[in-house]
Amino acid sequence: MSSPILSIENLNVSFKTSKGIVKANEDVSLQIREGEILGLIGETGCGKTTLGKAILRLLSGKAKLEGKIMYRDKDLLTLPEKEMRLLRGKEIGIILQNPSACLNPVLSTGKQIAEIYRYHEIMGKKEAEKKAGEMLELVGISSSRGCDYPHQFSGGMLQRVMVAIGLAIRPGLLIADEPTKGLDPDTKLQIAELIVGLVRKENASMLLITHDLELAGRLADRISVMYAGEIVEMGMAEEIISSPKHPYTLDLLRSLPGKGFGTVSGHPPSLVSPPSGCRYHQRCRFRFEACSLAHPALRELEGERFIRCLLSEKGRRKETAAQPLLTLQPVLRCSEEGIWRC
Amino acid sequence: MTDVIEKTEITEKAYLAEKRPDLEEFGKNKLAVSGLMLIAVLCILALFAPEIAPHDPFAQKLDRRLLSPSSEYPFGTDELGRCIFSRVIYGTRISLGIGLLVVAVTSVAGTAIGLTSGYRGGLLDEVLMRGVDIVMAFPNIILALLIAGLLGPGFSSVVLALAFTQWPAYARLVRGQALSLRKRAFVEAARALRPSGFYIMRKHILPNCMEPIIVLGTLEIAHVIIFASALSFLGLGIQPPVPEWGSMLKAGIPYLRTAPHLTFFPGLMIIFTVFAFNFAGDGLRDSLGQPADQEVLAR
Amino acid sequence: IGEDKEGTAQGAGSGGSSQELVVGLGSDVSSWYLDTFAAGDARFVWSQVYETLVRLDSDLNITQGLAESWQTPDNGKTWIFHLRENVTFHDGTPFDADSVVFSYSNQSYVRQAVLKPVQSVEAIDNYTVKFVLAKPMPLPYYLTHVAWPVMGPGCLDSEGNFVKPVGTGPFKFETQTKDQEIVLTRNEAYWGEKSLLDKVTFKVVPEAATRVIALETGEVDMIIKVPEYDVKRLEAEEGIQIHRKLTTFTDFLQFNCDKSPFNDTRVRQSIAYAIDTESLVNEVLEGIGEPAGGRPYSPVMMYSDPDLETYTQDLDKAKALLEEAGWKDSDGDGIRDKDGKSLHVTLVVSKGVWAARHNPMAQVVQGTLREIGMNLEIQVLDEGAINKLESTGDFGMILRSGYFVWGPYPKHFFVHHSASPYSHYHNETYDQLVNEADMTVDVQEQEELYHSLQAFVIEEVPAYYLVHEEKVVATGSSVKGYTISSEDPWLNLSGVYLERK
Amino acid sequence: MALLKVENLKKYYYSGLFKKEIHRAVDGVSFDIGRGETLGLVGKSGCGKSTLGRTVLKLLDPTSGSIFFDGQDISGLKGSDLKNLGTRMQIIFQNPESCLNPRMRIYDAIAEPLRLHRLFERDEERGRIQELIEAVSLSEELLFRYPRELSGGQLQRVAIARVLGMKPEFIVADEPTSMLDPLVQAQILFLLKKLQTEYRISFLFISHDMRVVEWMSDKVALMEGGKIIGFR
Amino acid sequence: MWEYIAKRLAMVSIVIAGVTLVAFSAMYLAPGDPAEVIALARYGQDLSAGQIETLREAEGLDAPVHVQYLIWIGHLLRLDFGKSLVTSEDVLVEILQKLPATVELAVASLLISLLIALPAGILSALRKNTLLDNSCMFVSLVGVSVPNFWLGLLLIWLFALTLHMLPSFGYGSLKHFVLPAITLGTSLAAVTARLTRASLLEVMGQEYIVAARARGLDERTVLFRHALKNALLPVVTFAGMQFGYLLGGTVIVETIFSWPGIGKLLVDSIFARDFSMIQGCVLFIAVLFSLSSLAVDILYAVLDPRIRYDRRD
Ligand SMILES: Nc1ncnc2c1ncn2[C@@H]1O[C@H](COP(=O)(O)OP(=O)(O)OP(=O)(O)O)[C@@H](O)[C@H]1O
Ligand SMILES: Nc1ncnc2c1ncn2[C@@H]1O[C@H](COP(=O)(O)OP(=O)(O)OP(=O)(O)O)[C@@H](O)[C@H]1O
Ligand SMILES: [Mg+2]
Ligand SMILES: [Mg+2]
Repeated sequence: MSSPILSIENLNVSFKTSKGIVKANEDVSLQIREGEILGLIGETGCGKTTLGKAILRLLSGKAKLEGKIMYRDKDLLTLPEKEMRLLRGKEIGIILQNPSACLNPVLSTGKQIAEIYRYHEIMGKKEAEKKAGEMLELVGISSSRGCDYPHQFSGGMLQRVMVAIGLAIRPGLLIADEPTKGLDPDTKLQIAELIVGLVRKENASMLLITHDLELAGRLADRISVMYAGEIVEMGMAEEIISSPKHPYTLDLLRSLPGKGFGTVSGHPPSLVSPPSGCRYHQRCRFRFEACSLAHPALRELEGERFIRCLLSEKGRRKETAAQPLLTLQPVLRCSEEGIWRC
Repeated sequence: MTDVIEKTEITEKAYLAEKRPDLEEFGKNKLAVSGLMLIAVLCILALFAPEIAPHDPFAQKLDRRLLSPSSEYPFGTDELGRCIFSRVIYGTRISLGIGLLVVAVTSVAGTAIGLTSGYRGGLLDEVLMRGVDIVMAFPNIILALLIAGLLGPGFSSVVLALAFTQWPAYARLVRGQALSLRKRAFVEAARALRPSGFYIMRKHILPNCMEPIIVLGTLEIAHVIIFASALSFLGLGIQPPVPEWGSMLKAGIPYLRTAPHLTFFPGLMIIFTVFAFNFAGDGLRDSLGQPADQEVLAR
Repeated sequence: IGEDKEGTAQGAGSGGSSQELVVGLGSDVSSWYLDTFAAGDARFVWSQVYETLVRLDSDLNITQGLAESWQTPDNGKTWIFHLRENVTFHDGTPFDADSVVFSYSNQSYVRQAVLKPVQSVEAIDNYTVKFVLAKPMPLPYYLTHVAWPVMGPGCLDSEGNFVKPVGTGPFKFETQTKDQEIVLTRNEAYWGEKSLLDKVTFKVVPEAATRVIALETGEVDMIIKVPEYDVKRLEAEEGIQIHRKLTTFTDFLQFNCDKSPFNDTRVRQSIAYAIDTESLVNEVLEGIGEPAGGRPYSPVMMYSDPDLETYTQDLDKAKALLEEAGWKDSDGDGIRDKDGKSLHVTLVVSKGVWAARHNPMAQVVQGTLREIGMNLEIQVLDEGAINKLESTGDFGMILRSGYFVWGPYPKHFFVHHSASPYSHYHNETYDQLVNEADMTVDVQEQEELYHSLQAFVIEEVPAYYLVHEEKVVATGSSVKGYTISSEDPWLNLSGVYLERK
Repeated sequence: MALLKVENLKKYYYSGLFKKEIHRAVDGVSFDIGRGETLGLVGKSGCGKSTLGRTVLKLLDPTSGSIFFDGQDISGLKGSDLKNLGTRMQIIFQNPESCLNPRMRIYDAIAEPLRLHRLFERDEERGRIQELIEAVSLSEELLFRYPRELSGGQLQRVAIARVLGMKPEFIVADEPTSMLDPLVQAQILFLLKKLQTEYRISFLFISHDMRVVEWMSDKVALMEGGKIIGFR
Repeated sequence: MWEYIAKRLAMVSIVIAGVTLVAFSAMYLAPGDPAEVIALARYGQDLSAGQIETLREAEGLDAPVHVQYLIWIGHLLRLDFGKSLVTSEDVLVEILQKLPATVELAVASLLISLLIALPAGILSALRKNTLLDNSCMFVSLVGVSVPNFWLGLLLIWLFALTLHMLPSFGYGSLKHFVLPAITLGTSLAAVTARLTRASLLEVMGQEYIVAARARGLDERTVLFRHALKNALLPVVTFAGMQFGYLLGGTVIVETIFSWPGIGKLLVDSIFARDFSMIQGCVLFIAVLFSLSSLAVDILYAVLDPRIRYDRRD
């Protein structure tokens, strides 16, 4: 097992708002190993983006960060801004979630890609623009559109431009925040393959934040599941997808359109005043009294499997997830058969 | 699903409290509060000038000309032996009046025109902006002469003359912002609600281009006060010996080297006023609902 | 772009021993020809280039100019001038009777204004000219003014368009850069005493404060029209010399005698008693000038009556006169009233070069008149607006700087003459006195007439005369040999030379 | 009769500062949607789906073609003529992160259409907003934040709540669940479906998830290069 | 865009017509008989009524206002600007003589103002609420509150008299530019700096700035490539307006520094009711203003590609 390239220890991120303090990440610990793809899935608003941005210290001044984020041997939270800047983009890249807001409206997309080359690899204008054009082609946009401005692009195209920017100089660690959302199946596949292909080729690592469980299951080596600011389950991708142990993961998988479209009643919890005990207890089908009282800790099970659930502590796990809900078969087949195609 | 999900309720209290955080934020902003306090001081000076001023602002004592500040004359005396302190205090009435009135009128009118022009675009934009060009291309004195000719002298013609020359600045500034803002996605989203153009301008465009308006408005006060004194020689109203800061400054110019206090104190009052309104303006801007400022990165 | 050596404050000062005088001027010369009046400071430059037939010495006595002698055979209707010989214009053409005829016969301005009574100008021989007038008048006095000098025919091209200034003066016109500078060089062929200066440069510096600083920095050697409030300070400064001399001009308050309240002589007299012209001079004008106390013209003028009894401040008398005229403070607000109308009058002050001096004067007048119960409103207006008020009669008083003053000759009395477009006073006796005085050539008679006119003005107060203006010239340390003269435009540079360190 | 009928609709973009370029984003599209029906719209990224959706709503002026809504040709209407369509046809934008006024709190953003069209009295308004945010599974604490302070998925649901508040008859849903996790997505989709049957709402449903589109739609149109190349 | 520029250039004539018409009528509405004022300026105080009437007829001042205006337009179409009513100098020649000085001063002061304002505004935005920001704010507030005439004299006093570094007046060499340009530049700079700061603060809070930082770009690149272009819109507007206004000349500064510019020429002509000169000046100023306003509008489109003028979709 290779050493971790990034290790987050007990990270707490909170925002101050007029309605109280939003605890967007609570006691998050995870590790990304050299050459590993870690999938991060979870409920919307549970703090995935926050985690991704926290690594690069891109959160607004209102955010309060505690804990440790070790990149190789540097603690990113105490690193001087100057050194941080050297890491950003070059060593740790990020594909941000909201392309329409993250692209500068007054610079042509080509320029926005080219500037990375010009800045980080110090090449001439011509050369950089040529490389930017290549990058655009790579994500399926004709390079002639490089001189167009963001407002002239479609949503999916902007998303791909963001990917192009994130991949431009092949960082050692890539944080990809929903890199394939808003893409049609073909394109999605192509982009996913592109990203993973490049990451693997460079033996880089990646934190893949996504709502697309199938994608996560297929691409990631390991998966972390977040709920309400906490990591609730973590383990090898295949295992998580095929035999989820946390009730939330289970419910998540059941809600897939192809898997029954099952919903769970109740709302995502407030991050200002999270529910007592287990944060999922109100919606959990397997809850029992203790769930509302005791806040479960993240426990390591066998085989690098972590879980934050009282059930697992009590050894009642077997009852819960007897049937694998989502096997990886169809996903793995997808590229050959193309079930993504309509 | 028997568990009671804590029913969140937007209670009356919470709602009201949240609807007014702007004021609260304003209150928390020390600068803004001090700005308001300075404005209050100015207003008090204007209202109670007769009570505050130690001397008659018009009383000349030719044997006590150009005295330096002393306990009897806190700001000294001017070239005709008048108490500068008293004149400065009385001057608050006129200078502040003109400054406030002109800035209020022009910023509102100019903003309205700029918004309309920028948001609606097309022919209307062309017409309005050519109008702005015409007004701006005018040397101010010609306009002032015109107004003097039409209205005769008086406080109102000063205000009108100044207002007429100053509004285009706001119009142009706001139009530029509006041109850009109208293409933003959130404006299109608002348009999908099919409100009137006026509504979009008021609710969506205006709040997003308040900053330059506030900056210009709060700084314009000084400009207006000084400019007002320049108009006085056209017979537009404020005539000597009426104390007015701009004119006092001007009258003190010959003594710039021998008795600098003649220009210093009226100048100080203008600066004071500008500070007051800038502080308050900054506070206003912060309470306009500023999206979280992201420029400081968290550690 | 001009020479860089003058680009700094020291530039002019380091010019070595060259005799190049730099003079700071308030306004540019916009006209060099007789068809328009040499307005503003133009006359200072004109007087270096052009000369007149008759001149005034530094004490305003009439002396020879380009004419050596003159006589009137018929008590002022015809004047014969005998011209100086061996004088040449700057372009080399000789000065003779023809050039005098050229200058005084065909010029629209001269013909229509001051010299309107001149019917014809003829050359009797090469060096004798005859002026025939419509009515008797003391023509030589009128001809002393540099605004209508003798110009060479070379001023015009063959089509009658003005090309360049050609005069007979001690300096020749060299170049002019609009609103920046005028350069004159010494006229080597000057008939009189040649100037010691090689070159005179007039720099146009409209702002008085800048002009003063330019003198202090040495960028200019000499400035004219030094503001009153700077005189004391400059006097104390090392190297700078202040030259002062009483001028022929007198500031006055002109009343609108056609309308209440100033149609009442007592009201006008009351104002005369109220205003303390002495403190005006001493306090407002920093002691520059001489209090007039109602005297219509300066002591340096011809026929100025040395025994004239002028006004001194007497507030009680002023109040009594108002009471007598029916103005009483019946409602106790401190402002007098009569027939329900309160005593409220306007004082018009012109904007422009005089404003700096007139504004405080007007305010002092305002303050004083308040003490006798008169409410004065000051209006600072431009010339056009003042004209309008004059024609509508919509004013009470106008504060004017002296005008209608040509040399020492008291033409000024025409100001209150009914025929004058600016008169707001209509009195037959006065008109008659003025006409008579102007048509008389006999010195004795004239003096008497003018003395009685002065007494009349003191008594009747068609205007209240405030201050006899004093002119102030300041020179830098290197200027030597300058004496100030009373002659308008008082910039006699003969004998001036430079001694630079 | 179809609620919405689109005939030969074209929308060209013109760009370039000094030299003109024409981009045919929608190039002759015809379809109709009945009351209570959903037309799914799928196609490759950049094929013109969003443009079509925005043009149908007249947020973009069509280059040519006609749009009939409830029997009325709205393609030529301007400004105030469209006003009464405000609550009847609506759109859920593809990019929620930039379609909310950055200076408007979430509460006001959701309340805006209600106030604008006087759908509720002021005192009912709060109750209504309460309902709306609950329906889209948002918590109350978000209401008084600015858009910047919400996560992508939360913003997307705000955009949905805002539109649903008006109870429109026709909604263009441009990838309305692209940023939601499957659990919430399912909730939202059920909600839409429920509302559709309750109020006979019609949808033009743009999505890339075939299973979602199929689940939602009565008919699916496939778009390519600005044209509809087939229905299913 | 070409189309738009052509349209705008055509529009300039409308602006000119408007400006000159109003200027013409304004001068007539202004108190005072123009013939009399002109006669006074031409002939001095010793005037006769006949002289005024002759002048009125000779200069066509007896015709009704609109006729005079049309005549003037007629001449203008033949590129005849007429002669000054006071000095009989050719209006065009006079204006062309003064224009370079005005344009030079305008450019210089605009440059100075931007040179001060942009760095000051940017720095105080970047260091918001620090000592630096506060002192920038303090200086700029003092800057706007100080009138030109005061500052101008103070600078002369300091740099010409006390330090002997610069000439106190005049036009010509580079040194002559410094004081007038600083006098004008600083008062403009104050507003521009504050605008820059406010606008930049707003932009620096945008998501794409975070995104730019995420790419590892250093603050300089983020600022100059990403933030500034977005923030410049109001600054460009204001600077454009000020430039137009400076091209109209500034009487006070021109007077203080004996700068032979168009501003003083115009004001003098106004007081002398020198119609042909006023009209000439106003016309030039209007053209210059229209051009600067066109330039600003084009700059908008360059700065923000979403703003395009020829077609509105
Ligand atoms: N600047 C902020 N101020 C206050 N709260 C914030 C801020 N930014 C994010 N939050 C809150 O923090 C929580 C986590 O947000 P985050 O963007 O990390 O969610 P996410 O997991 O990425 O969700 P999604 O999948 O919807 O993108 C959310 O509840 C959000 O409302
Ligand atoms: N304002 C514009 N100017 C020029 N071209 C534009 C403009 N807006 C969109 N386009 C182009 O029109 C085409 C269609 O865009 P549209 O947004 O409709 O695509 P879409 O089908 O919604 O794609 P996606 O699934 O990626 O959102 C794209 O090629 C886009 O680049
Ligand atoms: Mg997110
Ligand atoms: Mg789209």
